[in-house]
Amino acid sequence: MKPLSRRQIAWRAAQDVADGSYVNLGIGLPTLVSDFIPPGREIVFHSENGILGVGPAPPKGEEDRDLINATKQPITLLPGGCFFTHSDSFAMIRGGHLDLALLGAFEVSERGDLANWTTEDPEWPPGVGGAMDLAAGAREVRVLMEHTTKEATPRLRRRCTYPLTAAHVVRRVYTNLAVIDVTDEGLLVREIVPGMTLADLQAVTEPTLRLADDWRPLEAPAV
Amino acid sequence: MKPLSRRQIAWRAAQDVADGSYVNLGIGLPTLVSDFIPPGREIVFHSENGILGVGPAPPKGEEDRDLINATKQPITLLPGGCFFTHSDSFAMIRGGHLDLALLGAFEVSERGDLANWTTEDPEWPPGVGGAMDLAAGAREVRVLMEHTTKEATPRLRRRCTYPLTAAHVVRRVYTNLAVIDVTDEGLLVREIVPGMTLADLQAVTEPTLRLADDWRPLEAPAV
Amino acid sequence: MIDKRVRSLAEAVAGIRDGAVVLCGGFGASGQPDHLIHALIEQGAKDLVIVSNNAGAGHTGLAALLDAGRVRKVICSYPRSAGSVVFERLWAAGKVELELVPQGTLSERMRAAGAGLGGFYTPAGAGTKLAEGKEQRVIDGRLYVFEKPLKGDVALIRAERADRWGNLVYRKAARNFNPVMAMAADLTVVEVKETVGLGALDPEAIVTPGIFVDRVVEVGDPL
Amino acid sequence: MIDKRVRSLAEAVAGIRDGAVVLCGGFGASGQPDHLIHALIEQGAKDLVIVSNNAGAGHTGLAALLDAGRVRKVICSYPRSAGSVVFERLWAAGKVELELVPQGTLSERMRAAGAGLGGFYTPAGAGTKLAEGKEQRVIDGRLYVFEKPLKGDVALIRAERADRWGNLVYRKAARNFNPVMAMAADLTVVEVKETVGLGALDPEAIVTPGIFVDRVVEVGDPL
Repeated sequence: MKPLSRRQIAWRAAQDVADGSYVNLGIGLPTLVSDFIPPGREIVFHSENGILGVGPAPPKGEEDRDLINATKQPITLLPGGCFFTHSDSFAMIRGGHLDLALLGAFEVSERGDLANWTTEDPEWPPGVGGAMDLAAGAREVRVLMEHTTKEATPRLRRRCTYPLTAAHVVRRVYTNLAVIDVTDEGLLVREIVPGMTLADLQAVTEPTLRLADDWRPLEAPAV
Repeated sequence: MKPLSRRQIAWRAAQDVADGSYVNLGIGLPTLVSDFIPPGREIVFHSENGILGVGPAPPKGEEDRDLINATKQPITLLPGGCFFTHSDSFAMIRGGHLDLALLGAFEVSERGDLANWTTEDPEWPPGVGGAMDLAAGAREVRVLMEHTTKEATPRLRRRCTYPLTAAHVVRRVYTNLAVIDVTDEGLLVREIVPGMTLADLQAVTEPTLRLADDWRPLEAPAV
Repeated sequence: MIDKRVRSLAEAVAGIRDGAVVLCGGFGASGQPDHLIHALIEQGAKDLVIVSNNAGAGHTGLAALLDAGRVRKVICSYPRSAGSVVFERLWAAGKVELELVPQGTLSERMRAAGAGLGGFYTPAGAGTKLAEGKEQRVIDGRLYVFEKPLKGDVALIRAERADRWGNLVYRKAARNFNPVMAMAADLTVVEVKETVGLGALDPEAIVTPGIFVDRVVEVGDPL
Repeated sequence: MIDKRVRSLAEAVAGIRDGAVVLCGGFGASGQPDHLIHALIEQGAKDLVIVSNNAGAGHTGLAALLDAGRVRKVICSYPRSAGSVVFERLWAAGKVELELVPQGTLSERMRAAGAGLGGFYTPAGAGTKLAEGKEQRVIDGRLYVFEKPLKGDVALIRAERADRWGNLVYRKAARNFNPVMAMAADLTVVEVKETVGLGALDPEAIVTPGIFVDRVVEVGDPL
């Protein structure tokens, strides 16, 4: 059994991003997705700080402090890209203009509840950023996360243990072990890493899993 | 007794527009005001359709269909002027960013209520335009109007007979007969055309008028 | 590959259904998408609800659409214009419904729809006849009226230049309602004077990012 | 004559009082008005409420202001940044208050203040811990939370170029919160890379019209 690397999770999520779509990548793991869009697809990446048409990272030495993404990493602007204010940026987000938001998460519940803004650690201030706007406003929300915490606690929960970012919003979850859809009947496993059984996966997942009839092995190239 | 012409009413109102102020001119009579700003004052005129820095009318033959004021008359743009959307235009208006709105009116009450959007004529559709936004949002609202209707009915009323545009907003009224302030104690006559007594003016005004101690004759050059 | 350009006006207005809420840009003739409106007359949709600042003038554009009997209702701030005749006649005859909305509220209601807000409180019109039947509330000592989002099924707008991603710039004060309407409809159709190559528009001067635009048709000068 | 340029940073921040609500532009370091913030440290105002997307990084800008013990409370969406240390320390020690606001709500609350609105309903955060104690309402079948305007006593922002009327253009994604903050404060102070002659800025590409700006100081590059 070979779990996906973080870059492979991003690769897998990238395969599902449709040609011509407007996509916001949340901070952390999701920002890797833009590196793995299949050739021939034209995707317009949105950055909450007022950019459409985010391009790849610049060559070393050509970074520009005023060309950064939500994670505050250096980016470039594609031809056709543009800049706008935060008001307009969040009008796009809340107003249902983004086809897809790919977000990181602490936990996702079997109903698609998302928790990704606070662990209520008294030593560590919470940060919500644009997560609640994205979760409420994007036409579709998908999550990329490790299947469990470092302590092997499941991140897929019957009910989230951390405060919610939004209820009933996540439609699909990409983890290092599986691709799982949130359906009205609960979690449906679409893909699972080779060598792992549904029972193995269930052992590291709190809510009950079902396996899709047309499930496939979750495989990613070395990236 | 010599009433002011419409252009003279506009001239008189223009004398009170402070240097450096941001001013919106309502449709009709108020649009004449910009022609009479005393030399040396720099005023930024706002037009609700998304212009700051409205300049004088263009020479005949140089009109531009995309350079018009709220009355849809041709204008020019001064250096330093700019264009913006209706959203931003009314953010300026409602948000208290305009120092002054000079508006026309059907009626003004002794409390400063303004009626300028409908006469409830069943044959003639009402039109509110930006009047309610301007009345609610400008830091100061002053009105330019004929003292009476063509039928000699007073336009200064104890209570407006037409539906209100906004309550308690008008601070000063310029008419063809007088300059009158709306105060907490009612209407105070600041200026009155030569040859007219307070009693004469009262005869064409519904609410009780008081004469300011420092009242002056209302005189305007031939313009 | 993203290419929002369509080859004909017929293609631009295809699929607009009877009863559709159609947002029409422009302030008077400036920025009014007359090519698209005439194409809509050809297309045949009826029982339309038109949202626009004015209700047409002369016998072109919105006036022609009204004259053709296709409009059930007009939502606008100021139906009368210099040279408007058609709307007045239909309204006096009871053949078209009018919803009069203060100009800033009209713009803001569309922005709310485009920005995913559930509504807002404005001081404009509070306490007046136009607020009757609406929720009113005192906030921090001031009276406001609650206004709900106004969403279009379609927006017909005019811009000066577009690229294949649908990024738009406007000409002078022809901008007016066009950008806010672009945000606020399920289908946004733009007539432009000319289309340009991707990357030809200054990313800092793009007014309407392409994310808000669905179809672009090149038509040259206004009618 | 309108001339909003001031000659020194000291003059730019003169009169900011203890306890002031200070809106600080920028997204991380990009567009953050560090010259003005350091001038504010010199100026000495204390017990400040800072509204900004982040809470500073390293030991310059907002982090320096926090480190100097001048900040009573931070209103922001995401206090942590790569390299932020000062806020975390003060917060964990109970020495600074945090009001966490979703990023789109933060921007929209300031826009509401600048646009004269009494508040709005947003879906972002509705039903979550961040909506506790706030009015929530179902509108057209969806849950929204009521958010009130957020007005600044002062806005400190950074732009690229300004003219003497205070018209502003920004550089790339350094625009971010700066334009909305410019609208939302009683006193808006701008540091710019350079000032240009009146009329030198393209009237169709001005992002912040001068009506929103009170003082402009030329400072060259960011710190």
